[in-house]
Amino acid sequence: MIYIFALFLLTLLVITAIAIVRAEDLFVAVILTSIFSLLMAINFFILDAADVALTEAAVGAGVTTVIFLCALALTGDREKPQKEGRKGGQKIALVIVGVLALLIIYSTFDNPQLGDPDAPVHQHVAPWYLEKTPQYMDFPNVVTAILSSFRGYDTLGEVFVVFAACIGVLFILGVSPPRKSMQVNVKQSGLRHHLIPQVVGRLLIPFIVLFGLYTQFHGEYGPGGGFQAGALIATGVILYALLEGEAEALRAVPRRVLLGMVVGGALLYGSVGIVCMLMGGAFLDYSVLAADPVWGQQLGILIIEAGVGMAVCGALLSIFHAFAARERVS
Amino acid sequence: MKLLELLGYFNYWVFAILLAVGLYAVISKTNLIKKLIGLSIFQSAVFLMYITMDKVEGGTAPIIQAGVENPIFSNPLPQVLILTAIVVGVSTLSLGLAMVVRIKECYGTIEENEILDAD
Amino acid sequence: MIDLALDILSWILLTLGGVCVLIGGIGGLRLPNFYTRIHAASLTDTMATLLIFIGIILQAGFTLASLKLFAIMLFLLLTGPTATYALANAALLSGLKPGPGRSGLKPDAGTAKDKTKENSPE
Amino acid sequence: MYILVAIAILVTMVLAVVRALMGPTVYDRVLAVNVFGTKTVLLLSVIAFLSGRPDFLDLALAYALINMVGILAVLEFFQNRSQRNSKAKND
Repeated sequence: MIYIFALFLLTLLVITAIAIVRAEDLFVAVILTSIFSLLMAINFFILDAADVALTEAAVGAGVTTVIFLCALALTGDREKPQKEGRKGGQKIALVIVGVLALLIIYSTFDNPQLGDPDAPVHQHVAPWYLEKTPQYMDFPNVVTAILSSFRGYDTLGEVFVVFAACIGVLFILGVSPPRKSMQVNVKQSGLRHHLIPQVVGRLLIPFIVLFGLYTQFHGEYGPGGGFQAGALIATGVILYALLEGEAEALRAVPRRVLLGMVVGGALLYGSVGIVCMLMGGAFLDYSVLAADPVWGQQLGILIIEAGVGMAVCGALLSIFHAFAARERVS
Repeated sequence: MKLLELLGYFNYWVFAILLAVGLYAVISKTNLIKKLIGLSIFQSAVFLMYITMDKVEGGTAPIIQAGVENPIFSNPLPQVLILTAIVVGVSTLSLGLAMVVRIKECYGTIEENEILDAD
Repeated sequence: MIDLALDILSWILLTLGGVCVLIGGIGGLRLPNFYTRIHAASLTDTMATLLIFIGIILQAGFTLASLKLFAIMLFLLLTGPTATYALANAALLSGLKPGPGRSGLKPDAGTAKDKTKENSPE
Repeated sequence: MYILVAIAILVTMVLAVVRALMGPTVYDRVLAVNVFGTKTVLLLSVIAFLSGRPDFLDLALAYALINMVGILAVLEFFQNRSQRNSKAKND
């Protein structure tokens, strides 16, 4: 039964994607992107990927929309109509991607079907992970175990990619913008004079941050972990920035704290690996951190998840402030 | 039965179509932000394919429950890869948007052909 | 006996919730202009949410899950009307006038307002 | 029974997507997104019970908490734009 739901939702996904590409108003495209993200999250949930769905929810519902809207405010939200001369080129492009899609669809008939337990993916390392997680780490969420311990190198790399992207945005948008006379009054920015969003938003912010901390520290037992928690807490602070104005949020969480979180999180992750080496294990082999290897694993995972959470939260917030500050000056 | 067998491939078809739609936006639209939106659709298509691969018939999410005997779990490995990829996707997307903002400030437009004309 | 009564009550609530959701969805599609559609949306945001969640809570019994359900219901009841208010306010700010019939129904009126100026010289 | 509710929610989601695609004003689209968001929370809760893992309600909770942020961002976007437009008129 639930597969029929998935069928419906996947069809909606395709329709939404086509509508996004066809929309000439970029603002409409961004609005439809948030529907796309919601549909994606439900599909992930139906396909048994609760952690991934939570990540998509945490990132797609708040951060993506806000960053897109900030960029649109800076660049203008209308796509220029295509010139007549390019129409032919578009037709060629349509034919090419159509042929590509047909080729991929043709090739999928060699793939294992959805849910086939004998598929090659399920034969390799996954059963070993499922079997060894209770033994090595003694907690139920296998996804967190793989993320932070079995494939810790991978996650270290991803954290450094987030770090690098954040630094890149700060470099690109950090230069002083071209001078313009229009200066938005700081007192008027934000939703200061809208009483209802003010009250409800102020009520919600502590709960969002609390829920973020819950996903951070409950990640070993349910869906959650550093990535989701970082995005959720960042969303909470972004909500504060929307309500009180961006400058006020920057006063609550200053820029150097954000940079400290980005750098500190990445460093914390790396230094746990080096401490492991100093204590006689391999890089990111947490078993040596405590006398009991299971405790060592749990301690190591707790610390590096905290590092991931700090780095992601700091990076997303720095990116948001970089965009929003430019909007304020220009 | 035949129809049901075909429906087992439906997720892959959606993956293929989304891939094509995203690619079309990237190669045929001149607006840079539209290109980035296309890129993120393309990215989501890849996510969908990975998550499709992890499903096991009758399985549940790979979080071990106490007191359930002979549980079947879906494959956790693709989930780990995609989980990190989503967050990385957002940060790289904002890097692209930052570049677009700078281009707008330097050239006054974000249409690709006008930028090429201006050069 | 009490179990049976609770069961029946929860099924009734769930059915009513489903009906409310449907009515809201159809209203959102069929009503003539934006400010009337908000009414349909608010029906699904509050009434349907309340009915469906109370129905599920009665089914779940007194567990951690029902506590979470209660929290979800509370947050939805808080945020749904707030978001609708914000939206109506944004519409009013950018000059979409409330009125009977299909008034204010210029295609994409909100953005078209300042767009017409940009596009007209071409 | 859960299935009937889920189907009703699904139909409403389809209607909301239709409204989001049709427009005609931007606000109709945003309203449709908002309706779609709350329906997502409902559907996720119902599916969590349908598939017998009610401990996955975290996802619905996350959406219930942060769905509003996007809509508020839209409000601020319009407010800033109307401010900028009126400034441009005054100059």
